[in-house]
Amino acid sequence: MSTSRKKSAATKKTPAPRPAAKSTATKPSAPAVKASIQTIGLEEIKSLIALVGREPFQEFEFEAGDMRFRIRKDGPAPVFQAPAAAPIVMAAPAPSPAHHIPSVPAAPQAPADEPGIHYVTSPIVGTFYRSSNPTATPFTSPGDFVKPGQTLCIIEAMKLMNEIESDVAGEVVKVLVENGTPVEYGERLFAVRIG
Amino acid sequence: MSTSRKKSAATKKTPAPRPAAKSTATKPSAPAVKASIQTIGLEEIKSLIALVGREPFQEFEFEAGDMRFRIRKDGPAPVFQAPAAAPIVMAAPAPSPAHHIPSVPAAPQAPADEPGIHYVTSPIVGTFYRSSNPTATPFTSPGDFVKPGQTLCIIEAMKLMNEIESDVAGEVVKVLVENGTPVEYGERLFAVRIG
Amino acid sequence: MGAIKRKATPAPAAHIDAPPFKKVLIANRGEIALRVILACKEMGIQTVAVYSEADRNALHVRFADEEVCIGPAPSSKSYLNIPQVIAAAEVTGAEAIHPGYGFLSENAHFVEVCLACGITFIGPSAEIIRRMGNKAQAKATMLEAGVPLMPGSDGLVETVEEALVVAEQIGYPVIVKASAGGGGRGMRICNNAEELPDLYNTARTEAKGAFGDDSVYMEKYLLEPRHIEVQIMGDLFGNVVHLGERECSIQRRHQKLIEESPSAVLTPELRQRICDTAVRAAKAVGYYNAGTIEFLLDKRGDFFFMEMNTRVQVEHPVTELVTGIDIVKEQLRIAAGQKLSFTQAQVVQKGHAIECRINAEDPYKFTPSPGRISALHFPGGPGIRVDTAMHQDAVIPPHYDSMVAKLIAYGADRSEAIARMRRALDTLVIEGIKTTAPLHRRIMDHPDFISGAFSTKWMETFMEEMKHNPAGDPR
Amino acid sequence: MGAIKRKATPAPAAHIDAPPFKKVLIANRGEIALRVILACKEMGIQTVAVYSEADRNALHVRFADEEVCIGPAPSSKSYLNIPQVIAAAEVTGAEAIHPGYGFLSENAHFVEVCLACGITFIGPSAEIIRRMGNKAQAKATMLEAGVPLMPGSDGLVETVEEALVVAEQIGYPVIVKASAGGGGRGMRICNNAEELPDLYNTARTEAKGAFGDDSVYMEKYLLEPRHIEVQIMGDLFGNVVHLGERECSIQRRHQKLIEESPSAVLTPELRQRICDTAVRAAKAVGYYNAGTIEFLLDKRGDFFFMEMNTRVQVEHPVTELVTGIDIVKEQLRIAAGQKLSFTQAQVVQKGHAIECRINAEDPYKFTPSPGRISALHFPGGPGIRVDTAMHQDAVIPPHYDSMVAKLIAYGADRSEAIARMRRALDTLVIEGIKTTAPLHRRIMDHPDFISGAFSTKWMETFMEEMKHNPAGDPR
Repeated sequence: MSTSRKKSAATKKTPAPRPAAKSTATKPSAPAVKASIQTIGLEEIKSLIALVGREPFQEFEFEAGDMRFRIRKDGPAPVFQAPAAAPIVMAAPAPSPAHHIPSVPAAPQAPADEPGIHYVTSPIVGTFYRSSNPTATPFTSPGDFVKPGQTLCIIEAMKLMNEIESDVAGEVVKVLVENGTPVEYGERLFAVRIG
Repeated sequence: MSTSRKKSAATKKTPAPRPAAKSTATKPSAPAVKASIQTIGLEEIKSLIALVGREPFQEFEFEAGDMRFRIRKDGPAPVFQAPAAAPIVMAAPAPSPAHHIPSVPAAPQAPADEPGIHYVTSPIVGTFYRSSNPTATPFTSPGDFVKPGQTLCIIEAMKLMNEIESDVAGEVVKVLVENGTPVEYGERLFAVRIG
Repeated sequence: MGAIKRKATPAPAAHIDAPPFKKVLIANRGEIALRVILACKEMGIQTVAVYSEADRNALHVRFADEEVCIGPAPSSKSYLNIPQVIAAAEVTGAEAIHPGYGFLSENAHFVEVCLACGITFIGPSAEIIRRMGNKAQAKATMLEAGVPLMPGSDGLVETVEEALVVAEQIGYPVIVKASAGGGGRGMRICNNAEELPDLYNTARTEAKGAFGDDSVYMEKYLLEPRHIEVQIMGDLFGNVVHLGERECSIQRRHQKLIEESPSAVLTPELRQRICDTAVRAAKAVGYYNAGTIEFLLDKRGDFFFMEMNTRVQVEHPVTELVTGIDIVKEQLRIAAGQKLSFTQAQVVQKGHAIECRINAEDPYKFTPSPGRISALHFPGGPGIRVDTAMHQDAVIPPHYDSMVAKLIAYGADRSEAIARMRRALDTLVIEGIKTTAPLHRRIMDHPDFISGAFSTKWMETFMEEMKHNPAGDPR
Repeated sequence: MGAIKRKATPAPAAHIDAPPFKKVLIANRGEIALRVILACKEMGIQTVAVYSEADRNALHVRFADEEVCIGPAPSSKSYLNIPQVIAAAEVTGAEAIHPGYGFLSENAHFVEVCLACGITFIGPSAEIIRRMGNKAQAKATMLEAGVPLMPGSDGLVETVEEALVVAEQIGYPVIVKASAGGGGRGMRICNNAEELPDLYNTARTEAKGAFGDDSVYMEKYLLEPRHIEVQIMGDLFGNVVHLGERECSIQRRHQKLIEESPSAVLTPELRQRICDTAVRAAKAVGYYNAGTIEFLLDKRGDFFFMEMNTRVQVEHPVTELVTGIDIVKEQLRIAAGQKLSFTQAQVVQKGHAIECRINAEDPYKFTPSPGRISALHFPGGPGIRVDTAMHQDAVIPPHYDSMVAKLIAYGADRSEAIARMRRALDTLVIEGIKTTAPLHRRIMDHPDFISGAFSTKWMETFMEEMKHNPAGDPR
């Protein structure tokens, strides 16, 4: 699963910034239930635990206000062959000019790109989060300078948190997706002025 | 019936050659059966006569080698309101450049026209004959000079012989249709070098 | 301009029944010309297309075996030009002419010319066409055959007194009509005897002013009638069968927009009664060929003869879908002197079919929208039939009618047919011109259409609704 | 690149039954993705299309309510990429996934992932897919259910002596096959006991050379078998019915080219027997969803189980046309836990349907012909169904299979269906790429096809004929 996502390393031919895939043991929290549940009692937690027990989840994290809990099951491994214990960290795909990958048609609706601006696009489908949990500060914001390999955001898919790293060095000039909204493959996430 | 065919007079606006419709009492013969029947006996003729008698023909002519015969019936007149006794003489449509009749799209397959060449086109659907009967000389041949109103050919339709007149003065440079073959509306019949 | 072309056609295969004709000329254009060509191709019949200069690139020309240009764009000089059509049949050796609908299809004179030239006209005799084309004669024939006519005055109504007597006989509401009239002028609807004298006089005055003739007649007035027609087929041996009814009440200014079969409101008994009446009407004139008897049906289940169409109808596909009978192929067989290939007992209505006429018109103002089709996609998949002669980059000439396609949806029941029509309209793409597709899409969602509660007057109220809710376009 | 779009969709109308799902994701592309979208639209279900970057302008994307790009052009990175498909369902809130055919449709692992993520897979359980996907296990199950299997050796055949005994038991001709084999190597057909020893040894030697493994097994060899398959449908309540058979013998290298229903050679008794056997086979595995049991039929009317496909089949439209049942809509209902909407007694085969698969290939060499479609016209009119996702100016990407359209002709009988298929092929216009349409047109005229005298070997001899008569292209 992770290899198929490391698009930039495999397809790039020019000596462009080449982010390395890295592994990390730190697990970003699952997106919190950000509803109005501000307080929760023991009975509620028990019922949540029972619910999670019945569901075929490997892991469950919950956070509300100050509270945070996490359930992890040691049942049969999940049927899909993904490293379930650790979040997957992946690089954003490198810019792929049309002459490099001719099989991918240029997106006809893409506006004319500003010179010097690189777009970090989503390598997967999922829900976009700017920070590791709702109370944390965003990984990056406009005006920040980022370097290759630096985590820019998290995309949640199939209950897994995937850290998306920058594939270039430069200044973040715009965050193109709202926090908590779905993104599709190839969707532009950040505009970065290279340099 | 004849009025609907006098296209040139009705639609032309410029003072171009305007042929007048004329009537003639001479009736050109029907097209001969030009097959390989070189000799034919009395029995064959009888059977042909019987056949023709059963068919709703007004007139029938036959020619093979030296032999030639013609049958004409005085049965009930045909139901359509055309002058059955006399052939209709009509003018070929005048050249109609696109700005005169914008509703008619230019024929896409027409080759680029040679300057100075005018094409006499068929105003009706029918069978094209170059002469008034199979033994007669053609009305016109390449090299002939023709003037407006001069008969160029006959087109047979609905058992009626329609004389087609030239709408320009000039030299016939080419006959574009084989004798005895069908022509459609607007089909080019003669190329005439104007002058 | 090109000469008359003869295209290579595959040799007819061994298993096909002997075709009823060797070669047929189609004296029409557009989707119906193509429809007839398809039927001929299925039967191994060679086809001759005729076309005007405006239709040089039309599909009926492309798909016919031979093609003859018969004149310039105006119909009067091409598709209605009898000598040219006949000459085209002569030079190509076509034995028969299929007239389609419109143009020469109900022209008795044309039928006589065909006969005189030894060409089979695919339709009824000139006499039948004349008889059914003349309103008075048709009514007299129907009366004799016991077909119910709209109750009315026996000719003109000369005085108020007479009007009151007639109204009493036929029952209110009644309509007073100028005999020279048209377009609603000199026309008055009266609901009772009290208002009749005034309205009668107003109608006469208005008729005088509008037409210079104040003679009027009277008829029963149906408040919300439905247009129900019956498809019949007869052969030269006196067999006449019906193929069930079509509901055509969704119409605007007598132009049908949507047709379906069966009707949502006929009980089996009423259906039987209307269809039997139609067969009786057709038998009364010795009818052969495909034909349609049109009735107006009132709310009480009474129905009245309107007219007979002596040709294939635009909306014939809905009947083909529910009966499985190919009406055009049957026309060809009948014209060749064959017996009807099925009996009344073999005609079974199964499922439900709806047709939407997609016209090149503004969907709300109905102004024509000729032009070039820049992008085109017709819906496919289960239960969808498309009858069209359109193609991408086709130019719709302004000379002819505005119908660009018939979209026909078939389903196991009316609900499935409506659902399929909706998704067919949702997946129909016609760019470059305006079409009535968005209008149809809205009608398919309207509670009245869904429940079947509509009459020939329904489109008027629907268009009023649209004026107040123009934004609801679902596309 | 665009964000995930949500398009406006008309509110579901009052009369529609409650849709089985609110929102379904279609994990496929091309005509089958569009086919499922059409079914969903008819049922009032919202649709989510997933697509690769190569399919950005595809019709299944255009006509879905929502669309999610899931990866680059190669299938392995998009349509076969399970996490991406699941994530697309999650972010759009789709309750169920329809897999179409191919791609993930028979992937038991994918079914398990769906289950784990709380998404309904529109198809049978992972266990059923595994069981029918494993050849040995499927055969054992069928044997137990009394479904006839191809007679053969019980495992490997170790010696000539054993080979002779087995051959005597199952009857000549027999085929000796390398158990590691494929592509015809290590394979020998033996007609009698005299030639068996030599051929047995040759097969082993060849197998050794080709695969490094000389183990062989034996099966009965059918000279000119027909491929007959039975469409079955089952629900979660244990109801299983058949929808009649399909004849799919016109195939090349196990790729079906033409399918029809009913088969021209089945007697009513044989049809009953094959269909009953298929129902028994499906019941034996507790099957639910649409499924197909494929048999080989020999000249004596004996038939043998080949395999079961646990998904909707490419050729499902021919069955839909003759039964009037919408297989895809029924799949959706079944997956939502509804009972089958019809009983066995309500399934009636009426008329005849033929499907031609139009591929973007050289019609004689079968080399792929991807590219841009510069002009396109699909046939319409009575009895023609077109299932396609093509449109004019569409570019056929080289990454996926080459089928551009399914042309399906329906008629009252086989002869009418053939005639309609001919004229449909004659009025099909696809320019810019090569297609197999001319090949189909020739087959429709071939006496063997017309008489129904063909087997799965027929295409080989037909292609030989073509080599000697390449000019006979009827187009």
